[in-house]
Amino acid sequence: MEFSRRKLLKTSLAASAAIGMPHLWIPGSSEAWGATLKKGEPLKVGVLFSLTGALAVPEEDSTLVLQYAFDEINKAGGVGGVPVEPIIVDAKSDFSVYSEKTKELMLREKVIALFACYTSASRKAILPTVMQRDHLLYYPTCYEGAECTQNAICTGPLANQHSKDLIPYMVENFGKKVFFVGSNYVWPKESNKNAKIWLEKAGGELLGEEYIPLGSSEFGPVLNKIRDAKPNFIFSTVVGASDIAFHKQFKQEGFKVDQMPIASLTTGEIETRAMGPEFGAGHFLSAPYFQSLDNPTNQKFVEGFLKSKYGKNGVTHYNMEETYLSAYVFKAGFEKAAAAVGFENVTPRAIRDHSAGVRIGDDISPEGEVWIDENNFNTWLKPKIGQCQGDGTFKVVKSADAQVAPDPFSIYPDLGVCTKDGLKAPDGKIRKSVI
Amino acid sequence: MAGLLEIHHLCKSFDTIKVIDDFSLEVVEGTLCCLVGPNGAGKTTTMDLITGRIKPTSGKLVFAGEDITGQDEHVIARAGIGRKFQVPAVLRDLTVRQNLTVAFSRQTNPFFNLLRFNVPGLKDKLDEIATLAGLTHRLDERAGILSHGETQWLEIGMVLMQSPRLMLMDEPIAGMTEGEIEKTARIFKELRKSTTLIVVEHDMGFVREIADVVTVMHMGSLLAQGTIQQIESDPRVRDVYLGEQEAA
Amino acid sequence: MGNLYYNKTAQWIAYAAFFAALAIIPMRIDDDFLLNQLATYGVYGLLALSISLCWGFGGILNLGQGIAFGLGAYGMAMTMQMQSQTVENPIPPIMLNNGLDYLPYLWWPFQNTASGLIFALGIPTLFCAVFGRIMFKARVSGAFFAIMTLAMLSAFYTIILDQQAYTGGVNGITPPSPLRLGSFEIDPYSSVGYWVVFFALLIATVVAKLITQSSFGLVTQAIRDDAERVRFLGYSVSGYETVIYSISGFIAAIAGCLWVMLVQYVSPAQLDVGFSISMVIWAAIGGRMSLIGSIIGAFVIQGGQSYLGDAFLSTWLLFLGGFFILVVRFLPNGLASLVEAGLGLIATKSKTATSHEPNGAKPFPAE
Amino acid sequence: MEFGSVLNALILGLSIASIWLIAALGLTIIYGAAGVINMAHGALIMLGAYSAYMLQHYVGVPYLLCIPASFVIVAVVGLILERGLIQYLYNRPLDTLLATYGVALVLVQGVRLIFGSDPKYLAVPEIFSSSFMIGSVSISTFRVIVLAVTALLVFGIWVLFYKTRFGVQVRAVMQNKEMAASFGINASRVYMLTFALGAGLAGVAGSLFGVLNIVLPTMGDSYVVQAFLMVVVGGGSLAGTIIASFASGELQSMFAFFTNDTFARFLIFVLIVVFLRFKPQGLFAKAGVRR
Repeated sequence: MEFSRRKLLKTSLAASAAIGMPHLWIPGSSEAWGATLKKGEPLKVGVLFSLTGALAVPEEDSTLVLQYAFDEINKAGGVGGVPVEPIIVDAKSDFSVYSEKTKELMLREKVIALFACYTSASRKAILPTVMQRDHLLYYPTCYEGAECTQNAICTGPLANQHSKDLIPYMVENFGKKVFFVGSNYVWPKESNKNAKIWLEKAGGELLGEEYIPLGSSEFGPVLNKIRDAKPNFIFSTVVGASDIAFHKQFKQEGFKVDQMPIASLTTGEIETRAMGPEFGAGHFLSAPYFQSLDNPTNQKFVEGFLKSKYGKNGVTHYNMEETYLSAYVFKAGFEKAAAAVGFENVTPRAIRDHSAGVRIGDDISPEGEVWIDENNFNTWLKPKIGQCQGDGTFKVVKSADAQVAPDPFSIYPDLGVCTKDGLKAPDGKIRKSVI
Repeated sequence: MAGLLEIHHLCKSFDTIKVIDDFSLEVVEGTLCCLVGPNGAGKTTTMDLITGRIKPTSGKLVFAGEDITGQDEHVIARAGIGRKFQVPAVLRDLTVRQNLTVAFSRQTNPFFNLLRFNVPGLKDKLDEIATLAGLTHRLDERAGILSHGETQWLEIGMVLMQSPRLMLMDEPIAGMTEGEIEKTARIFKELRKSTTLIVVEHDMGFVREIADVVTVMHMGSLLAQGTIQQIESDPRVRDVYLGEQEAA
Repeated sequence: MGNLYYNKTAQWIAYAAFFAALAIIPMRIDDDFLLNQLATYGVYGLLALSISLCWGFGGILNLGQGIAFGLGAYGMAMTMQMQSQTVENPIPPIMLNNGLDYLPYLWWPFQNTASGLIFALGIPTLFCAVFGRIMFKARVSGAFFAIMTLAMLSAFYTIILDQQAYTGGVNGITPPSPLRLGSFEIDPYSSVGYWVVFFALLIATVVAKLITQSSFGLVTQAIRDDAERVRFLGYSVSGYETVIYSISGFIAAIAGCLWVMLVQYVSPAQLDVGFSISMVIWAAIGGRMSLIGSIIGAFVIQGGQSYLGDAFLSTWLLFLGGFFILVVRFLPNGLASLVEAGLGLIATKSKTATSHEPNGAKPFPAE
Repeated sequence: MEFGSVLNALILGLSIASIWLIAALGLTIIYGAAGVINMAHGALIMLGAYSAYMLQHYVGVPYLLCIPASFVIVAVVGLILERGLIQYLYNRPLDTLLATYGVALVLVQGVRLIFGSDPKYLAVPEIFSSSFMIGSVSISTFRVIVLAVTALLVFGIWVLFYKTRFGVQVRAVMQNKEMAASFGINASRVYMLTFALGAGLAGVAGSLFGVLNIVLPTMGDSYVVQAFLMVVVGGGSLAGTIIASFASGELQSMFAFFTNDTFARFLIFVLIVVFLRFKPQGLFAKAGVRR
């Protein structure tokens, strides 16, 4: 039951004929994008994040850092010799607006690529449209994986990379017993499945696993359960406002950070600033990037960004850095595609296909060298562990020795392996567009 | 012959206060029964109990041989009891025509009415009642703007549209002019030939003119029952009634 | 001659003109995005229509219409998801990702497109019938009922979010390919999708309009006016309320199905309190007593959100909130009452000497 | 299962109940006295938190003084709201519901424009972010403070409504507006003050919630529906709301103890709907209005 353009065209025509309306335009797959590039005209890319509403907190930073990145790229000569023109749209924290604006950017603005989304839910909302138009989404955030599309490139850590070092580190330094707390949705649950694998390898013991409704701010019941279980540390995948409430109530309920620290995949510089550093200090975070990373590229990035007109929020954090990288991944992929098929013939899909193996060296990437996986188009990167200090910055206590491979189906080996053409099942069959 | 409406030992308490206390009454078909009594005697509460608006604490209500005790309002209305309220209750946002049309409730099933546009017999009945109520020229006005007397007439008209076997009229002539009262009396006498009425009224002149039977209530119980002459000569009624009126 | 606003023929002509205008658009405009966008507005129009029917005509303020919409949308998404599962690969990814290696009973009806659609429309309608029956029988009405619908909405939102293996949790369900009906495939980015929505809206509007003009419609308006009185006329008020609430829910369920057909996506956000209240805002601003006014309200507000929103960006919500307050305060019957007043003015000016009283208050029929 | 854990859960339930109750107090008063469904209540809670934040951040007022200051500031906002809008809508209950929702939109968006959408925090003395032990039970200091403030407010309201002249007037207006007016009670003034009082209580709730979790423009949203359910279950009376909050808080804590938080919430919603099926007028209903 493969999706067939030809059949689609026929049936749509038949349907419209039945209704008696003559006007119809259906794209074939080669012209799905529906535009051609002209040398000399700026490259339009869509930048779709929430600037208002509940998601604006992380996503406004993403928009700002992308603008900064494209300015930087344009100053250095642009992409493939032409400047990039980011078209910035506000998704208003509303999933149906994400969907609507994606269509607008793709169908009307004819952008060549889309940089969008922070939450998985919004990504899921726009992916059908992106896939249908054979378009290209840059998704610059950590996520759970278990997707194999031919239309997305992700620059954040996957669940299998994220906690690989964190769990053994915590077990080694604080003890074997751990309690998992997460927000009640897909990403925390998937992350915890991965974490359990690392926990088993490290010889740790899982005492309990609790999920809190998204947006909930009542952690009393969970903290009581933790108190009874007496773990050595807490592994947290609580997100957003709940995360802040969690850290505050952790301290208010009398938990001591040196006796039972929280090892988190989310609590970064913005969260710490929002809760007040006294609630964040001492806890741990695993991320590929911290503002305090000590290398020349990062110093240049932090100083350059904070001084620029986009640096008003006064912080750089892991999600911003991953977003920053995505602009350079786009540049590299586009230029490779243009070299291969000619500038005029570049399509979103061509960029994606030529992005396989693209490397961003440590002269550009603040977190150190990364590259795009040739099969699943996620990113090879080095997760690092930081401990929050009294001033809200993070001190790196451990950094992976080598880049960790992304594997979106690491915990579902039965489903297959993600290849560049689709998900290859153990029986050899390949399915496209698995989301 | 059994009465159309039989009330057996009806009691109703609110919290600990007995509002209706062992009240029994039988209304014979084709008669006009006037329910009188001083304020607070429980007349309107009795109406509420008959029409199902409030449920009795104990006792039994039988209408046309059917036990209607504790039934919902609409079930009792469908059984054939129509009611006019003390404070005229018409549908103020709808037109007079719509008020009368809604009251023509032969078919009450929502599904049956869903896509029904022509109601057989409605037009004739509506013309007849509108003429009777003197509202022919007001049919397309909003009921909310009618004068008090017109509103009374509209509500009486609505009860007539229902063609009930028993009509309960709570103070039908309040706020009417002399002429209107005469007209009302005339119509009630006409109605008595074909239907049964219970009328709650203070105006003894009006009662004298229309009543076949007069029932006097006091403190939630039956005090006396009989023809107007019997009642007017009953010393207990005089005590209660006149005493009350003097006190007020 | 009276106010044209109350003239039934004039009303039908206005409806015809509105739909003729909607029908011309795809013949004149070659813009996939605009068609898809207008189709989405059409779905919102359906929702506003359902609110208008229930609230404007039945007097039942429903702040939880997202339940019917969302359940319909989930049903459709499940149907579309199952269409893309094959014999070798019978289980949707969301279940596999949540450790379910079999298809739960909840999903069984959606394996077949026809039964899937029946369930997608039937379950929300049944929910409305049962919930409505319980509430209306207990004579919960007015603001209390509104709050209860909110509570119910929150309950559904919570449970859908929680039951991740069955519903996809917060990520929702993302069917990878468009809806197929037999051998037809409905491409949401073409005029086909637009026409499907167009006809759904047309049929729903005509049926709703007929209902408001029927005996049933008259009784519901009487109930809105004074439910207590109507009981004594022999009508089961709770019965009527349940029926109109269920019809309204059915229309919202259709809207939910069409929405998923257009966007290939559903998530608990469709059961968010804010979305359900915005449906009420469309109807309130357009004019809850006017079916077409409500539909236009949805078009105008959503259009404003899309096109003015970016220009004003952050002031848009401020503006919308302020505008909404003004409408509620000064125009309780919405923008439609401006049309009513305007036509009334014309009628007074060209007044032939009829027997109407000077300043005679207007009658208050269906619209 | 240990006895200590259950005891902990019970004590926590009391704390959750006090949070629910303080969120619902203002609503109860406004709904009980004026019959207004105030959908802007969540936004007023949010305003309370922002008032405290503003005073602390820009003026340097110590946290404990921010609480009464929030009461005053939000009460003034409530007063303006009542005079400018609500007073015209008293006989249209559904419209007040909608209009106040519009007010909520405006307030939330206005705050967002002024303060931005990034979260703020309220700094509190170190002692508030600690806990103490009684036997085997650990108790958070701040939760005790919330409980104490709630108890204080309930007592204050009780005194105000049952022991003062104003209270008599409010109750008279609640019973019968026309009759009260004929005794020379200025109903309009009573409504105005009641509304301001209710708004001020939301302000206090906000200044406390800002410490428990986070100060955000949307922070009040999640409290509105929950608080309303308390009012509805309680039948609009103070005692009703107290009992409803207590029961829900304990149930929430116990359900969460035995199952999980999400399911606990769902159960509470369903129980409330079932409860209202059998007692549609709530716990302590006023007698129905008779024609």
